[in-house]
Amino acid sequence: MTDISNSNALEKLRRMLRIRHFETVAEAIHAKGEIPGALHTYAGQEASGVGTCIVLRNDDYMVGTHRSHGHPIAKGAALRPLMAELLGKATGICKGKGGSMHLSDFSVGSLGETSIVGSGVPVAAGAGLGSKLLGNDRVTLCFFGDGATGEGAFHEGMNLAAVWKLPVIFCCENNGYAVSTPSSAGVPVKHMTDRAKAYDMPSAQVDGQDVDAVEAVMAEAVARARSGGGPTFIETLTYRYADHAVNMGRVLLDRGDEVDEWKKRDPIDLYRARLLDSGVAADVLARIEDEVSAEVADALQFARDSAYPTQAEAFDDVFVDRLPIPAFVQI
Amino acid sequence: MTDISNSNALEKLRRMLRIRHFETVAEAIHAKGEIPGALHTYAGQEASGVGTCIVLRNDDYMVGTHRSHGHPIAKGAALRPLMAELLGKATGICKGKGGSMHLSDFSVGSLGETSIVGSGVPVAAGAGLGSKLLGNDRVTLCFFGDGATGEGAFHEGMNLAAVWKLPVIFCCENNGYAVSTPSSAGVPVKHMTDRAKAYDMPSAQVDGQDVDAVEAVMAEAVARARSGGGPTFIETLTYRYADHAVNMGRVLLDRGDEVDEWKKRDPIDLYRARLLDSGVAADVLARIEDEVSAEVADALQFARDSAYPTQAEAFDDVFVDRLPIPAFVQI
Amino acid sequence: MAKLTYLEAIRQAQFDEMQRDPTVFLMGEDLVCNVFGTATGLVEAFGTERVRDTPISENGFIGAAAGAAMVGTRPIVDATISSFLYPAMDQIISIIAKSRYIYGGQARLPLVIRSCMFYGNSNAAQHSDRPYSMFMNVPGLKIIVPSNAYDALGLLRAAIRDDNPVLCFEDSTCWSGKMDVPEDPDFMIPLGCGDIKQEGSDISIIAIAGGVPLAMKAAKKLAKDGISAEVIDPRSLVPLDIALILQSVRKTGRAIVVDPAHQNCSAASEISAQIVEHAFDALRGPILRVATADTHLPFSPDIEKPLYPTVDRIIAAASQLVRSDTRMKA
Amino acid sequence: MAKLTYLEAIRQAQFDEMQRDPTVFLMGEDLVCNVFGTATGLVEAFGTERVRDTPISENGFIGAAAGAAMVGTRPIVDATISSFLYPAMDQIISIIAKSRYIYGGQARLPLVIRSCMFYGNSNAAQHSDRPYSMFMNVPGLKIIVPSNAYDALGLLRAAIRDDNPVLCFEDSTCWSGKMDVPEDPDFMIPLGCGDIKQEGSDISIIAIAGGVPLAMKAAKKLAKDGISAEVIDPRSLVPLDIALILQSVRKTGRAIVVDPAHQNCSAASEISAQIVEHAFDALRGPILRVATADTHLPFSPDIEKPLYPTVDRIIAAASQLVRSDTRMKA
Ligand SMILES: Cc1ncc(C[n+]2csc(CCOP(=O)(O)OP(=O)(O)O)c2C)c(N)n1
Ligand SMILES: Cc1ncc(C[n+]2csc(CCOP(=O)(O)OP(=O)(O)O)c2C)c(N)n1
Ligand SMILES: [Mg+2]
Ligand SMILES: [Mg+2]
Repeated sequence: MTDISNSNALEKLRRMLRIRHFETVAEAIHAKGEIPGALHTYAGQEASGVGTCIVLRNDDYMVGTHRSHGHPIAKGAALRPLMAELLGKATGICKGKGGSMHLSDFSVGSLGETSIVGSGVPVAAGAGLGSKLLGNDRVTLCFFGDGATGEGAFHEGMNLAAVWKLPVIFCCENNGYAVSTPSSAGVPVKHMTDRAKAYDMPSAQVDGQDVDAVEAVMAEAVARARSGGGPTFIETLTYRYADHAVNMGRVLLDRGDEVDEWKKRDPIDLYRARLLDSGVAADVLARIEDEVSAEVADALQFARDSAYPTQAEAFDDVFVDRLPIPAFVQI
Repeated sequence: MTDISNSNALEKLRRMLRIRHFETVAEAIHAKGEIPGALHTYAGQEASGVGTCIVLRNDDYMVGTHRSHGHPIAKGAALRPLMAELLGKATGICKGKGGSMHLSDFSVGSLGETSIVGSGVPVAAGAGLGSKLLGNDRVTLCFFGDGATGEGAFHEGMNLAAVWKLPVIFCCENNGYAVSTPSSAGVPVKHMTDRAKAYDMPSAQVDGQDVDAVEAVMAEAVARARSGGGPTFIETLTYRYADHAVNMGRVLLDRGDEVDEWKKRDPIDLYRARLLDSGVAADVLARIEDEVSAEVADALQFARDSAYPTQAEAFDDVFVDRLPIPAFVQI
Repeated sequence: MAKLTYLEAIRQAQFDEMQRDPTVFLMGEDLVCNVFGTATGLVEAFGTERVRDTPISENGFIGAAAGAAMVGTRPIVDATISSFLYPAMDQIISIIAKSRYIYGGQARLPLVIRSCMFYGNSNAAQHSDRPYSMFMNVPGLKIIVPSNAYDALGLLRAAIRDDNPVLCFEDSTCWSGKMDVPEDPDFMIPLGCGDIKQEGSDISIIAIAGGVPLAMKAAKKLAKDGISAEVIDPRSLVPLDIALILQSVRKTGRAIVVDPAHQNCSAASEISAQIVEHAFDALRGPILRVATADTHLPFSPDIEKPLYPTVDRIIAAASQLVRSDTRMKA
Repeated sequence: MAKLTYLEAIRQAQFDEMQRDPTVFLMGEDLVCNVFGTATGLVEAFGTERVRDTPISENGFIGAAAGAAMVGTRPIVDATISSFLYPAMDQIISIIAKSRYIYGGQARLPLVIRSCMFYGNSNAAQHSDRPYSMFMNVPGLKIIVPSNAYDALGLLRAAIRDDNPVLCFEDSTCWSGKMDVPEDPDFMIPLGCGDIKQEGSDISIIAIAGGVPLAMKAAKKLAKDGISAEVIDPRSLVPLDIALILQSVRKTGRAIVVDPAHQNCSAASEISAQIVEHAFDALRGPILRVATADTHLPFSPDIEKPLYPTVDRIIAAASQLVRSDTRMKA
């Protein structure tokens, strides 16, 4: 199944590893107080982000959620500005003003996480509309969770994309829970793909732990979108290992041995095994892992070495021009 | 098909006629300036309102839309307070404060029209939730148009009702248009019933010009709801004869001979013919029509004879207790 | 000079800008059928891709405007009636107002959201909203409130060319007023520049949107009583030309703010608070607000109309201020 | 007397009222897992029908609260973070605030919408909102803003028993404060009754929610400088106890309003406007607002914190007012 002559093959592993290492480090330093605010990690879901984004061009667009450390990385973003952002530094991708819930990288088409559940869906439809009106063939990928499908914004964005046949791929990352609420308690359909029926939108459900399988359904969806065939809804069946978030209320949940069960199908382990099976040498994989480790360490060092934003920066980027700064603010 | 031994048989005709006459008079006096504001008429859609409401008990609930002159009448509301409301009189069902877009009659379970498209859907879900929590067996009927299914509020209300198995019947009155927008331009599915698939909700599409057919699907839905089986989605295929509204912008639309075609299947004509076929005597029908005529004339007289609300009334019903009245307001 | 109504001026600004810049497009419900008359000839000129009817889903298409703007277009959203902005509040506040900031300046959102305030005409409480003060509380949104055709043309054109999100609140009580407007297709009124609609020396009347014509009428009548009123139209509420307002109040020593919106936490309250904060020493009496009573708007016409600002209320407030002036002129 | 934190007080009010009245129920996202600790033991006591986890659909379940209230229940909605009210604005404004009115008093909507203002803690612009002033502009909504555990208990209990819709804004900066509260299960603080948190004679500091503890600290420090500050907590913003505020300002002649929300069109602006309108003659200087700078809240902690009201800013404002008092005491 995995075609290692495909230049993407090792890149998929690399990106999944980047996400995993990036977050492992982030969690560790968050626990030490180096990262302020909350942290919603993506660990366990890497194949969903990478399998979809790997199909995209650099100039295609992607819209994330509150759980989007992985998405810009999957889309090809450099790690330094992302890590610096988590630490609230001026060199962060959002100049330290967004933090964990707003990772993004417009230079690779990552139009940002939005931490209001469901709110990225209309934005993604709009990016698709923009491409259509500008007459280019870029497509937009929109991530959201199972829980997000309860939101009106989800419905309206899906509906617009369907009515206008916009080049948008909607990727519902079904990790089984919205905070503490099992999908079955918040969503009346068994398969998220049934949501797409309300829009007559083609849909596919896929094993979200299998990066190749995700890539295959995504490739079909992208081909459809790019050729004017309109939107597709993809459900990736996946799982988050960690609690919903740290430092955002008390969101512990007893999930029994579910986590351990899912870890047996860890997307990175699965894919690594497959690569080995396909004849990739173990030391090639080891080298990639070392490189990624070094990359993440470098990003952390960069972030740590960077300065915090100045107070005046708090008044930039509200509008295109800086706001007048009130007298009481010391700059 | 029509069982005239069924005591509802003539009542259905009576209610449809009440709506038709009520609106004919309303339109005429609106044109003369006796009714302020806008008027969205229901003529052509009577079988949808009556076929559904006729199945309900007086203590069941119903939520309407901007196009709801017909709904409270179908639910059994008295005409005098409704007509007085259209004229903005203190004896109006809303004391003259709601007008055409807020007809209601809580005494017969008509919880009111809301003129923000889609906004009645969550309210209806809530009425259903209330009944469930209070442990009674009342059901709630929620009307909305084809266009309303684009709104997030529609989606969220449907989703709640499905997840919680609430005793609510959602009736989508598909009259083919939202203002000037054909259903096909605003809704990506051919059948509104496809919307229900996103909620795993039982659904039925029915000829909305045939009051008996509507009654039949509604009876099934009500039985399901009352026995704890949860919500149902009904699509009534129907048509409005008049323009979207009068006195609410310029909403003319060239519909070719569509109107004439639909008038051939006028719900009242169809049903009258069926009653005659079933052996009801023509003079019985004529008597009903006379009675309804007189009722509407009486309602108009009542409305005309009624006083306008006093200025102080503008400060009542914001809260349960009257607001303090500002000095500048002469009372 | 051309003579245009307020609605025609809006249409003109949209037409000109769509012609000038192919990335400008217009979307909203039932645009093509041109419900209120601001889209006359637009479909014919630009087609239904760029003059785009939307499904009824304000949060969806207003959010879509954000996305479309981020990727390089310049959307104008016609949200028809201001009351329909509520379903879209999340996209307006969480996305449109905040995206540029939370992404550290990576995003640019050049878009305009137009809506009309449809009050005073028995449309009842759900269709009569004038909610601009809510949006003033949110950083990141510019807000214009044209009170006549000339301003509507100049402000809306500037808004469409602005690289920031702009909300345009169009006052339906001003719709039919016709006046001369410049034919220069680059005629613009910069956002943040208020206008002295009439000079005067005894009292400053700061009036917003539909409050301006009322203030002008009141000023005429006050003149007959020997009271010289200066009428200031801020024209944009964000940014607010507070300098112009303070200058006037420092001259007259008295201020009234006329605002067709509900009074509680209104733009009038904000302007009053800024005046007292920055020009207290110049004040010769209280600052009075002539705004809408804080009740809902009822359907029945006779009890609806007295709830809004009226010429008489402005005159009464002005007379009260001038008569009860207890302090000596500095 | 029991010693409770602010969060425990909220839990207590909910618990007591659910026990007292079987028509009271609670719904919201992830209630059962008790994210912020206001639902401890509630599921165990009342079950998951009355303590109801909702799908993520704020407009849906807040609208459902309206419907449920209309048919005879008394819902409490836990909307978690105030920022999540924006998706529900339409149901809050068009339905909850207006239904009683548009139906001429036929509807009764006894419901409470609770949400916390989750600011000051690097949660970035989309999670740090304090939007009460928006709702003040809408008639038909009562609004409470408890600043400590005692008030939270008394106000929330009164809100749950109120036959009108009440919005409860809970300030996360006050969460951990513990204090004595009455054990009387009928202990209530009537909505519309402000509280003099500290008496003083030189200056009135009107402070809202999380602004109150800051004002108290400032008052202590000011006392050392010989400035006697009176601290007033309105406790409910609708209805607003303007009589209490005016009484204080008439006594002190000076006023500062401390408001953790954005300044533009804030509750502080409204209170300032009411003071200048009704107590101008008593004023010995400008009314100053100590509110949040009108920019978004950034993630990076060091640049976020100085944007909010601080004790130092209150002291600076008070000192400025007292020192630069140019008029003689009456
Ligand atoms: C509008 C809104 N409501 C509630 C929240 C709080 N919240 C944050 S994440 C989340 C659950 C989202 O679940 P899902 O969409 O399945 O994404 P996941 O966290 O599982 O990736 C909730 C309720 C929010 N951020 N925005
Ligand atoms: C939220 C909102 N958006 C727009 C409108 C304006 N509007 C009133 S009726 C209507 C069309 C509704 O179409 P549909 O739901 O099919 O009902 P119909 O009028 O056909 O009965 C529109 C767009 C509104 N009242 N509320
Ligand atoms: Mg999930
Ligand atoms: Mg329709």
